[in-house]
Amino acid sequence: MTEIWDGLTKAVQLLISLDPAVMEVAGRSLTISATACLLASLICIPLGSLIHFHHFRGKRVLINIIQTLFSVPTVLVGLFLLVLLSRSGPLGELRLLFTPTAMVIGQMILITPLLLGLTISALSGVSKEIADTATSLGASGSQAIRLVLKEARYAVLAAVMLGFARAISEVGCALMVGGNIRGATRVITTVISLEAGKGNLELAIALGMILLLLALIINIVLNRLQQR
Amino acid sequence: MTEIWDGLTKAVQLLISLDPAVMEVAGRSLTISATACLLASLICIPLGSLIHFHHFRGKRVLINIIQTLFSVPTVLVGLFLLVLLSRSGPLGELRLLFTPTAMVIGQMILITPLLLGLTISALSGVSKEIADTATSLGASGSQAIRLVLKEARYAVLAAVMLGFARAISEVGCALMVGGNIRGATRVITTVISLEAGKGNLELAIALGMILLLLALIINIVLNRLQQR
Amino acid sequence: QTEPEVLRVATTTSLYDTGLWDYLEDIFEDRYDADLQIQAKGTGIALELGMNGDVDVVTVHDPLKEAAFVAGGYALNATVDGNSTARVTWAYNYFIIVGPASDPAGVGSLTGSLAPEEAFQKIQQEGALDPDTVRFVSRGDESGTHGKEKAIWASAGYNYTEDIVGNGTADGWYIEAGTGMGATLVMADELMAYTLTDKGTFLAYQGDLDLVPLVETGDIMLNVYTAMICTNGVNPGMAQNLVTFLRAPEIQALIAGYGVPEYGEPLFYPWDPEICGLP
Amino acid sequence: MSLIEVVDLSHSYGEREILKGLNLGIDKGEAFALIGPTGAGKTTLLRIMDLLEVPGAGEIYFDGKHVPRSGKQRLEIRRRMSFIHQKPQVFNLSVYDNVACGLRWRGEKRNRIANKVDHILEMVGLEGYRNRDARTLSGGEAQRVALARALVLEPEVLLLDEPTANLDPISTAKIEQLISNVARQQNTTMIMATHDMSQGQQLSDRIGVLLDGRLVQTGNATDIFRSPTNEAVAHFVGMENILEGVVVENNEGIALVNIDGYIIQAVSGYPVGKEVYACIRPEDITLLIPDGGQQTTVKSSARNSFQSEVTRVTTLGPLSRVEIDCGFRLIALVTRISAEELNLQAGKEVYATFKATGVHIIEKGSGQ
Amino acid sequence: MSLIEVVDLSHSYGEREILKGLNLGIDKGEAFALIGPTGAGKTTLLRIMDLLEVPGAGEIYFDGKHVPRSGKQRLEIRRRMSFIHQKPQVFNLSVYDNVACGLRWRGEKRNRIANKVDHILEMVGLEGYRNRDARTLSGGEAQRVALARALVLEPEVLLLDEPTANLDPISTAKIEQLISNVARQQNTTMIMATHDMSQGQQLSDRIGVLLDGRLVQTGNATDIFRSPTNEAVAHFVGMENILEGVVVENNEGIALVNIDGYIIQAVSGYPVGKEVYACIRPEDITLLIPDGGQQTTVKSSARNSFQSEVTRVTTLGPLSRVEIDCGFRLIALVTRISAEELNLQAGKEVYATFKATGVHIIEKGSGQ
Ligand SMILES: Nc1ncnc2c1ncn2[C@@H]1O[C@H](COP(=O)(O)OP(=O)(O)OP(=O)(O)O)[C@@H](O)[C@H]1O
Ligand SMILES: Nc1ncnc2c1ncn2[C@@H]1O[C@H](COP(=O)(O)OP(=O)(O)OP(=O)(O)O)[C@@H](O)[C@H]1O
Ligand SMILES: [Mg+2]
Ligand SMILES: [Mg+2]
Repeated sequence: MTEIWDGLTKAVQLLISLDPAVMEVAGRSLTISATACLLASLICIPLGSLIHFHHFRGKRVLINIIQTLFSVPTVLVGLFLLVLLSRSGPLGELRLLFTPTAMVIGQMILITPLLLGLTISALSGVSKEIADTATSLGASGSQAIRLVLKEARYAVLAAVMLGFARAISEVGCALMVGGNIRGATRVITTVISLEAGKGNLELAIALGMILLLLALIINIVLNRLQQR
Repeated sequence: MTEIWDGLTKAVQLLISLDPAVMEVAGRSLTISATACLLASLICIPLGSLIHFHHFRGKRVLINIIQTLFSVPTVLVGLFLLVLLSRSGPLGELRLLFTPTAMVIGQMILITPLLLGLTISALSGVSKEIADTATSLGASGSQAIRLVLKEARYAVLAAVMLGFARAISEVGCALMVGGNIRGATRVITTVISLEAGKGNLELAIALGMILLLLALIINIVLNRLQQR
Repeated sequence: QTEPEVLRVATTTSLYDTGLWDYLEDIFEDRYDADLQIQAKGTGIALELGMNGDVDVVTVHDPLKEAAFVAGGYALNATVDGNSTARVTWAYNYFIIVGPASDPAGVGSLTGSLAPEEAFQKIQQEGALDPDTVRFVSRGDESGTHGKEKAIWASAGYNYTEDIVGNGTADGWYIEAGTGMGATLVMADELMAYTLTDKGTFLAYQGDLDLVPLVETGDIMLNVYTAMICTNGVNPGMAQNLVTFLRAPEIQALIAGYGVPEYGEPLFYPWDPEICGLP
Repeated sequence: MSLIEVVDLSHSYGEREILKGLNLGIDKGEAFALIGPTGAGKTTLLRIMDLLEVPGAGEIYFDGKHVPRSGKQRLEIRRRMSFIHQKPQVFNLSVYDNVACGLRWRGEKRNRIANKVDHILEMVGLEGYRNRDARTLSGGEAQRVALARALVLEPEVLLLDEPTANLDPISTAKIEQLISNVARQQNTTMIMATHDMSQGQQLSDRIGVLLDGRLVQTGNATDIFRSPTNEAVAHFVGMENILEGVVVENNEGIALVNIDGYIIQAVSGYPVGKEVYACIRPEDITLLIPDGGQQTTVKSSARNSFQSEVTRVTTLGPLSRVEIDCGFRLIALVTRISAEELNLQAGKEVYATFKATGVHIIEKGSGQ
Repeated sequence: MSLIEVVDLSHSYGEREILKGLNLGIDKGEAFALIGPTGAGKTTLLRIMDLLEVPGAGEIYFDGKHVPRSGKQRLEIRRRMSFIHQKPQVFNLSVYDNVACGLRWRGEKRNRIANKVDHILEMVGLEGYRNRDARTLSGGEAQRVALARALVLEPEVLLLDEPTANLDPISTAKIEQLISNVARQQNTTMIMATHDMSQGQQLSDRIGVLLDGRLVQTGNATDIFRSPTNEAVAHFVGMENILEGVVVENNEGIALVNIDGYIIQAVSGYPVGKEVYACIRPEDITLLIPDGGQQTTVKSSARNSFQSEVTRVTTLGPLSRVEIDCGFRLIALVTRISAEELNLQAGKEVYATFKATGVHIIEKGSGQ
């Protein structure tokens, strides 16, 4: 138990002293995950809406696949990207491996099924009559979708928060395609697992707390945005 | 790229040959995660509903905390439990460390915020008038809640699927409190990271595919259940 | 029929990843009617588990950390070959320096007992000059291998923290990865960089990598695996059995032959008092 | 003792005061209609009576017992009522399950539920709809499901909020019949909010007029429609003729009221000099064609008779609405057939006659 | 050329055929009312006309052009219409934003939007509600928001589905006035589904009766209400007296119909022997008190006169519904005041008289 209290104390210390290594890593975590979440949201919320509002053969199957991909292990995404971005791989030319960009891409891939699936489920909570009313009032397809998204804003926001959460808390992919390189691709979760492996449990716990603090800040910001 | 195709081929081989080691690990993954998801759902769906339907001071703050905990890294939960269940820890007497039970507990803790948060967001999609109508027809608090859950069944199901997905795909906590002990606490994700660490990329990818197959089966089962 | 006794072991990842433990586990379980539960961990956490008594035996390869563990009173004395000791050495091999076949720092030609130190000096010098061509990837994870790397830097005359981590990172030739051996090898391969690796992991990865072994000699490259019985463990009796087992001649023979069919050379050498020290 | 009694009830949403100090008692077996313009607070009052909402202030007594502001007892009391909401919400279930819900929640046995549900579905004319997804029903069908769902519970108190707003006249008549049969058979107490004045009149024993959160008048249909207590009520209940005037004479209860120089006779006790409104229902005005001065004396009971000119005629189903000018403006309702027979059209000369008892006098400035 | 024309329109939901081969053309500027019992398919037809739904079969022409089954053009056409749905759905936004939506979607300028929205809110009587959360409005308020939201677009075609179902009579009158003013000023084409027969009659130039998915009759109010083409329409439009009989004589268009041994005279060309229904609107029956046999001759234009006995009197607002027995059963509607004057009550002897032109004859078995 002492480790947990020590971890808390340590977290406070690190925060108060603005430990530069910690700040750097936290900043990188935030930047990478927020970028991944933002980009993925920009793609997935419209795409999920399109899927929800269109009827096509295989829609059920598609949704089932999306929901299945909720389970994709982060390491698998990491492996996949590693193979793809490796020097000998098809996208090796881009020299993206072990860069923050690769991590952003990895996290985007990782949270895409989540954002798609939850967008669809959020929209399914809005009665069809709302979309019909909008259409009757002359909304184009995308305008009607935007309105319905607004109606479902609470659930969509929860989806985005979850996407961000999944991105910032994952470690398998970040480790695999980022490599936890000090000063370059080290993020909070990779440090946590490094420190846990080293047996520095308090430090690992302290970093976990700092990560939660970051998440809290993002949530508060998103909530504020939604209320406007 | 060859690794990916090799991985797929390997997955098919392993499945066809019913490789006993793979089957054992897959079965354990399924059992542990399904148990964790089931237990957590039994707790979180009612609890989430209670939170949604009751007005109390600090409700917003509570929901914000729940959403923040979406971001809890799996390793942090693992560390926390490790400290708690360690022989020298407060619950050491239970001798749960490095057992499947510990893994179930870990995954339950891990997916609790998710299930709570998504239950609340699913319910928020059902109009207040539905609950009012049920109450008017003589539903008790819990009966009205059950009806509203039924109305939101699609989104609640998505939440449960996501909970299961998060449980079966996580590795940090499983590794930390299970230890990836062959024949005892080895699950698919821990093997994947083991094999990836050993450089057996195809095998890791193959196992990832098998995990997705499991997830697909569970999703189909859940969808069937929901449609009844 | 009684339940087999459980014996828990935490071992360093590189040792486990070779498959040696899986191989030995079945034999041990049969022989002692035990349930051997082995987990691969980072050196640090493995020792931490040992301290807490969550495992009965730890096997690692980091002399400094082992000494601290023993000094802390966390290791019980074990009896091997009639001697009593806290650190039971039971196998060894050598670290190797690997790098791209082009060998831009020219370390492949080095031989002799100081070859590793000289190689590191060359890498440092060339890297500082041309960090785009000459790079070194470090485990950076406080593992046994990382410990060895630090020892080599020190022996080569550097202040690790300042000259290597500090300046090397700033210059860009020293890449501190903070990850497992396998991932470090992959990274070195991708970045066409040098790295220090244990032989077992390198052999396992060799097929997928363009890296070649460049420096295989040098006294400092010795890598000795140790087993320690944990004071706070629950099953010291069975732990003693494991230690006895590891040093048993027929098992030592198995260790010596392990990996030969697959890689054409052994991954580990059996315990040798001359090299590993007594007992 | 009333079955339901609300005392000094007030309720606000945010800053807005919606109900303002209501007092109302409803007897067992009584049918009470709540009428009032949109936004008056009818729905809010019904919600509070159904114990869905806790009022901002005031108390409720049910069956003589005080209703607590929270706790289990509210559920028990609520289970003795059922409330058909204004916007009928069907659950995303089959029609059968929608109707069975309430019984299931009360723990009724399976086959009793099946019997009751089938019976009520037949009564509301939805027997073929048992397994339909309730979400795909038309407006009127959904409204009938909502009705069935409430009636199947055989409640002691039935609260109805615009129960037939989405129904055609024939379905409306059927449903009204059904409601009043059920109510009579089971001695159900009924409280309904309605916009349909004739529905209020037909289905209820007593009517309450809710204006802007205040219960300004309660009474039977005659009281409400013929003797509104103030101008606002008069206006709301369709007194289209509301004339400002002053009492100039009063002979033993027959007041002469001066309207812009014309004198109207009315039954009223107000003294001379009182400023009043004289209210006349349009259907109480009879129109006659001047027939050599003779016709006007035929109807001796009509004290008031004015020579006038028709300015406009509009047909409203079986009725014609005739606007006339007899110095002041009056509106009369006659059957379409008599309008045709009298050949009423703009410019036509007619006599407008109405009885002194057909004029209702309201004191000016009352009810503010 | 009609502005909107539907040709051979059919539509099914699953197995159920909802609309069955409809043909209908609506002219520019016309006001068309769709009446029909609940579940007839009114809403479905309006949805198809608004291009919300693609019909199972049949074609739609808008302004002379064929409407494709998919594609961008549908949006363009839809933007020339607006549709007020039966269950008004307000968006989870402020009242202002609700009303502004459609204009924003059309890319109108900010301050033009503000002007228009403020203006229309005033017109529907919601000027104080600008910033209210639309979800908390009362039923009638929400309905007015829905109306404002549609009217503010100044559409060429206004589709209305029960636009005043949730409104009290005074608001209803106001809204009807508003709708017809707007329609007149902007020459709007109007198609409305309504349960309120008098609304249909008042607001529309032409009425269509939809029964069970078929458009059984279209025509002006007089056609529909006085000359229904078959028994079902007659029943639906409130012909409460539908008497089975046989034509026994026909003198130059005046048919004598034998009803259970009683003879009714009616204007009809049907030949002797034809089995028919004689339909009489209750308000077309006049009741007279027998006054020594003299009165019956007073109204010479009424060919039919039957001595009868009152069996029941019910008051419906300004009217009294009188059931009488004159050998066969008849229902008459008279004003409440004349019922009072004639002292109508059960057992009273009266003469029921109606003109030959007041009897509408329908061939038996028609319209099946
Ligand atoms: N939750 C709420 N928040 C704010 N105002 C509300 C809320 N609910 C109702 N109101 C307001 O209270 C007033 C009364 O509403 P209520 O629904 O009781 O009216 P009503 O008499 O039933 O009207 P209608 O005939 O239109 O249904 C309305 O002006 C409405 O806007
Ligand atoms: N999505 C649907 N699936 C199945 N049946 C439907 C669906 N929508 C409507 N119906 C059925 O089609 C019929 C016609 O519905 P519609 O809503 O057009 O009736 P309506 O004439 O508008 O009735 P009301 O006056 O009650 O509003 C109804 O019996 C209804 O149950
Ligand atoms: Mg209301
Ligand atoms: Mg409809």
